[in-house]
Amino acid sequence: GSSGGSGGDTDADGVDQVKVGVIPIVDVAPIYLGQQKGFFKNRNIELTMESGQGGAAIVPGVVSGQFQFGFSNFTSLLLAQTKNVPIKTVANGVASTGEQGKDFGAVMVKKDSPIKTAADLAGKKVSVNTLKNIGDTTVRESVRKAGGDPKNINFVEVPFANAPAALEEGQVDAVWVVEPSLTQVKAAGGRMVASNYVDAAPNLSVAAYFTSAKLAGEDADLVNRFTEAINESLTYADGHPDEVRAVLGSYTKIDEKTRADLTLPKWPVEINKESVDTLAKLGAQDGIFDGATPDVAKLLP
Amino acid sequence: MKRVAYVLGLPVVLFAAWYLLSAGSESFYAPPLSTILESFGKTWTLDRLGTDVVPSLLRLVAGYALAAVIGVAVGVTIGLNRRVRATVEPVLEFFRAIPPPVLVPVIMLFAGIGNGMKIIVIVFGCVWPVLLNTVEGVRAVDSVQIDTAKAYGISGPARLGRVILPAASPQIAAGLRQALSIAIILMVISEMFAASNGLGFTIVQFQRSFAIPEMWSGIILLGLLGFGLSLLFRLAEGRALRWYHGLRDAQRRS
Amino acid sequence: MRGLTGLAGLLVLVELLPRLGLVNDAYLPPTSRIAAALGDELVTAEFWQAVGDTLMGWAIGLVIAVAAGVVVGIAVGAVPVLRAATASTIEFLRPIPSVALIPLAVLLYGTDLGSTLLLVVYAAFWQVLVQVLYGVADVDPIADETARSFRFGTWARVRHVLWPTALPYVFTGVRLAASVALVLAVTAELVIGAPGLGKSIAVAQTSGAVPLMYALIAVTGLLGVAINLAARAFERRTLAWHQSVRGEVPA
Amino acid sequence: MLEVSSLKKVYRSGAREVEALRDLTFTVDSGELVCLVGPSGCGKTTLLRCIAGLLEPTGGQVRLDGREVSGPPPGLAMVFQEYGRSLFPWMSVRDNVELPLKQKKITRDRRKTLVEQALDAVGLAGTESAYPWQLSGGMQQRVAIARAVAYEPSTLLMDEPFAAVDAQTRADLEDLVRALWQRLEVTVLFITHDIDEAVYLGQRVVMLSSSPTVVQDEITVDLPSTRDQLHTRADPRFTELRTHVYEQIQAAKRGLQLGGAGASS
Amino acid sequence: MLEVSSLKKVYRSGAREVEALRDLTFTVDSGELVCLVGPSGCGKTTLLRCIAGLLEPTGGQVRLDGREVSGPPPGLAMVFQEYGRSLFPWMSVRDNVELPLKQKKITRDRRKTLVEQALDAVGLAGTESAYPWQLSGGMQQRVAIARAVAYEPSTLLMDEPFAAVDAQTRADLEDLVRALWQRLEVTVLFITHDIDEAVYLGQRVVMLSSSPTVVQDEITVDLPSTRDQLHTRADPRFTELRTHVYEQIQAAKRGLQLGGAGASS
Ligand SMILES: Nc1ncnc2c1ncn2[C@@H]1O[C@H](COP(=O)(O)OP(=O)(O)OP(=O)(O)O)[C@@H](O)[C@H]1O
Ligand SMILES: Nc1ncnc2c1ncn2[C@@H]1O[C@H](COP(=O)(O)OP(=O)(O)OP(=O)(O)O)[C@@H](O)[C@H]1O
Ligand SMILES: [Mg+2]
Ligand SMILES: [Mg+2]
Repeated sequence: GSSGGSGGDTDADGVDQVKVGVIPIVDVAPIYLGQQKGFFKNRNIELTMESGQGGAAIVPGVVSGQFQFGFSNFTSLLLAQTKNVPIKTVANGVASTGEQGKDFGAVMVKKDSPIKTAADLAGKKVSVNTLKNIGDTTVRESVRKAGGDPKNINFVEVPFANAPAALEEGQVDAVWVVEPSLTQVKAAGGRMVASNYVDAAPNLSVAAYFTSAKLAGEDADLVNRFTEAINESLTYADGHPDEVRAVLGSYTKIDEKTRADLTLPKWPVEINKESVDTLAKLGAQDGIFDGATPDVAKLLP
Repeated sequence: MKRVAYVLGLPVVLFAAWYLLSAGSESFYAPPLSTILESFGKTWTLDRLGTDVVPSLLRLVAGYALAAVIGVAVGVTIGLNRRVRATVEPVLEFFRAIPPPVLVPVIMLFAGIGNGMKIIVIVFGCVWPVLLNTVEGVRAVDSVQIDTAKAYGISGPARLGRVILPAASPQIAAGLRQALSIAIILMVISEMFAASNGLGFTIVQFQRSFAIPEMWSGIILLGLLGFGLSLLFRLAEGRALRWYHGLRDAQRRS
Repeated sequence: MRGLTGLAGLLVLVELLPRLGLVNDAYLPPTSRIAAALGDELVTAEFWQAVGDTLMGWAIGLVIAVAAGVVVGIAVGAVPVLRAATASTIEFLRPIPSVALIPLAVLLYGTDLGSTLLLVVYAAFWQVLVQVLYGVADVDPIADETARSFRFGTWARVRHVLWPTALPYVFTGVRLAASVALVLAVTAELVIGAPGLGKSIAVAQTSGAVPLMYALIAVTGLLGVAINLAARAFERRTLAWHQSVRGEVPA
Repeated sequence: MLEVSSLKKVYRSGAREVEALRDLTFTVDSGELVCLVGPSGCGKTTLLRCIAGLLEPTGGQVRLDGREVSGPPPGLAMVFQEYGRSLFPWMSVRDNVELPLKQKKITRDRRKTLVEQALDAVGLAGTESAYPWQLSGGMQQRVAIARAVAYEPSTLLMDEPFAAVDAQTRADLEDLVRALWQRLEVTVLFITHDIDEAVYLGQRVVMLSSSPTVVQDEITVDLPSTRDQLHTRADPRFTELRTHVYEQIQAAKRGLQLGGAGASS
Repeated sequence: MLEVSSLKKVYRSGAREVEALRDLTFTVDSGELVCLVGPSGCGKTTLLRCIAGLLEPTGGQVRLDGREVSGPPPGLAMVFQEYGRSLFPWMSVRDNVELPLKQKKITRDRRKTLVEQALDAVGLAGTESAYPWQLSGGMQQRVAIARAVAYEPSTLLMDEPFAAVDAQTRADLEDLVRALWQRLEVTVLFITHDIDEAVYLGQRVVMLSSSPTVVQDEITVDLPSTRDQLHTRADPRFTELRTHVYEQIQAAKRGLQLGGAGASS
């Protein structure tokens, strides 16, 4: 059982009520799948998913104990670490497929765009969902790897959902999108110029589940059970792509055709520590951490 | 002297209370005021004011001015004509109820992602108080005043400019006052989308990058900005509505 | 009746814009497709649950905001000292966007109703307050003197003189606050993920379900229209004496 | 010429229905000065509003120079009973008087003269820059009169225009109206409660009955056309006429129709 | 007893400065009925506002029953010159009259009687449920009078209360005020522009000079205390008194101080 207010409510049967702050996108399919499969219930965890629009809503929720766990990308987590936000990762969240041209996120341009390779992005207007985050650092790395100069790329913020329209209307020269927007851009005839996650690091760990330092310290048992359940879910999801595509229909409104077409990410159990180091290095290089250096060891379990 | 005391009194008390209550706060999201104030000085340097606050202010002024003009113009049209009001009001109410954040994508479709879009978002949000108050103000113009204008053949632009607008001006002022702070709010919201500079963008950026004291300092700056603008507004209103305040105060005070 | 013409015009416009190729129908689908998506949605319990959640947050928030706005507004407006002392604070707090308070809201209430309420009340309160302040200032000095000469107590003056004078302003304030509350309820759901229409919109948006997204937005708008209709009907009854309504009772 | 024929006005609002005018017929020749008296609430203001084209009659019609009145006719000036509310509080006294002149496209210099003369005539020289609400009730009423006078109308409608001024000022204003009327040959319709005033001012006095309102009686005032406060009022014929009007009004209040007195037209 | 001593009132607003009252001193005994006349704009309304405690004097003071007036004293009723604006447009006629009675904590039954009697006395029976703005000017003014009458005040201040009603109604209302005064022994201060009315009504008439305002003259009206419209007005003494007042007012307008006439107190 858990103790204290941060540990969620424990009812008479010793079942923990656990709230997880997630973003309702493809990345978190395993936790929904795991919930369906009873991986959490087996471990006396009653899950409730709380969906937020991003770190701004989820991290405060976890820190304050409103949620017991949360989901966030690593750059955000590293950023939080540099500011000493009291959080700790508990399990891997999602990872890049590691295959050029076949990842769940990519930089796209219009079919007839003069941009041919990532190097051509230099000096262009590129949309990312959030500035100073995992999108722009990894895209910069793609440009660097392709031999271009990432310094004067003009990044603008456009939510993934609006990126296809922005590209179509010529408001930006290129967009960085993830699934399902990626499939949408492809369907509209978009051309891929970079698989930025793949360029950044081999088998990049993109996001993770985390909890507050307080809960990690006070209720190691609950955290353990949650981690085990998540890991089981991740493994299961990785092995059953069809079930993943099916479960997407339950918490998103992605239409069936897109669900069938979209590229699924990888869900390994292990966090690829080297790739996180790389992200930390890239972020520091791009000035995302305001001059600070994140302590990766402190963040990872 | 007394006026200064009135202006500063309550804020000083509240800030002092905040200072004392938050001192030694452990909460990550509610840091001590001392920390916030410290970061205020560090964050809002002249340089930053130039690159972030000035562009925001320009968009704010443009959006506010546009909203004021549109609000009054449309408001007068609707207020004076019952048929137009009956036809147009539901459509306006429809748009009024749609949150700007979900409307932004649609606006982006038509206006791109530049300053134009942000100004439209500001206009879209803060035109409503002006519009509604103008409509109500125009509807409530004293019938004897209208009759006087009619009887003396005061028609067209003169009736509008010399009779109807002045008569409705106290309520229009209420709308403009409301719109001012909403404009600031929408300035922030508009900069949450497709922005790369601006006060709102910076605050949101601080929030996302867990620079919490800096974020609070930004909120304080927003408050100061609102206070400053409202002072300007009060001055302008005081001049434009001198007759009205005189009329209301004359018997009350003297 | 006439209002329906206006709305119909809007529907036709949205049908035509994509059909004529003026906008890409992938991003702004024609009315018919939006309507179809809405039709599918109307039969699900989830949808009605979301509408109910949103309306719940909206209604409770609005009631609190209006009550607080009116009480504070009249107190501050009627007592000059209070007004002078609070003016600067009010002006300072008013422009702080509710969205900037999201972390605070989540910190305090998570994704509960409380979060939505905090944001809704904070935003809607100022709308009512400012209107009430202007309304109270609009009292006819002769009417006020009449009340004073008959030695009306404070309460009687508020009840019988200040309140009726401020009422038209309050109505405008409530109408403004009603939609701001709706906007904030939806925005809060959108960003924080509290259950409701806003969350549904967010899910539709991130899933690229464009017609559905517009359908849900339209539902929000229609809620606004309905709320305004109710407000107008109420106003016609309570303000029958007022200059603005007098002329509309057919002579 | 102003013709009022079978004029009827019913106010309807919700359940309440008030028949303000039942059936009014009378004419005022061009350049004539007619006074209108009648019990309070009998519909005088309503009548004046209908004549000015500000109110649509329920039945019958008003014709001015042969044309049916549907909106305020040009060259019309009106002094409202609610003088306070008919002044624009956001304008100085001068602007209030000047605004209609601007609409009439009168040159700036001429406007200045007219405004000054009019304000002077009503005894308000020196208050030009004050706002109306800084003035006493009687002064406000005089601003409204000055506005009408400065306008140099061809038709002048006045609704109890001297109700709020003292006896002496009233006498002066009466003479002002007569002088204006004689100088410009204005058609004047003048509502008053002061019977002496009605007889002193008018060429004719039209008496209205109490509600339901019809024309109770009409007399021609056969006093010499040059009148002055001292002598005219001392004239025995004056006393005769005023007594007749007084009796008619009392009768009207009692709802009777008195037999035609000698002065009846 | 009402004492006004060295009362001075200067209106200041921006650059404009108006000395409405320069130095006023007079007293009104308890239960006395005093009429106040003076040229338009001389400060009568200002004086009444100061007495009611609605306006703070610039100098001097007002005492009622020995206590200095700083706010509206209890048992005071006032009929405002701007009768239209002093009625609450959001209430029916009945509610307008009844509201002050509620404030006085009078029982419901008694209120009902008082309201009905008062409206009946001013000739407005049958309009109880109308809104004030549905009434004619004179009717509105009578509602304001009814409100004061129903209140059964101990001090009654009336500012040109009969300006908008016809001659017959005016006579009736004059008698109503005298009856009320005699029945309740109210202290009445009555402003009017009608000199006959002042003499007919008052026990005393106080005449104000034109601005800068002082008390120009004061007469005691030595007519029998039971008065009626026919006989009192025919009394030669009445004519004598009214002529005296008229002369004083003319003198006031000219800014002169006439020598005391025989009637001077
Ligand atoms: N807006 C209105 N709605 C309903 N009834 C009205 C309205 N205006 C006037 N009346 C009614 O019409 C009748 C005539 O009113 P009107 O103002 O014309 O009288 P009047 O002769 O001018 O009286 P007074 O001498 O008192 O000014 C009154 O009974 C009044 O109640
Ligand atoms: N609010 C004000 N601001 C400035 N001056 C004022 C104000 N109210 C009144 N006055 C001035 O004070 C003087 C006296 O006004 P007051 O209303 O007392 O006169 P009054 O004797 O009642 O006149 P009337 O018989 O015309 O009603 C006038 O010259 C007027 O212009
Ligand atoms: Mg009238
Ligand atoms: Mg006065």
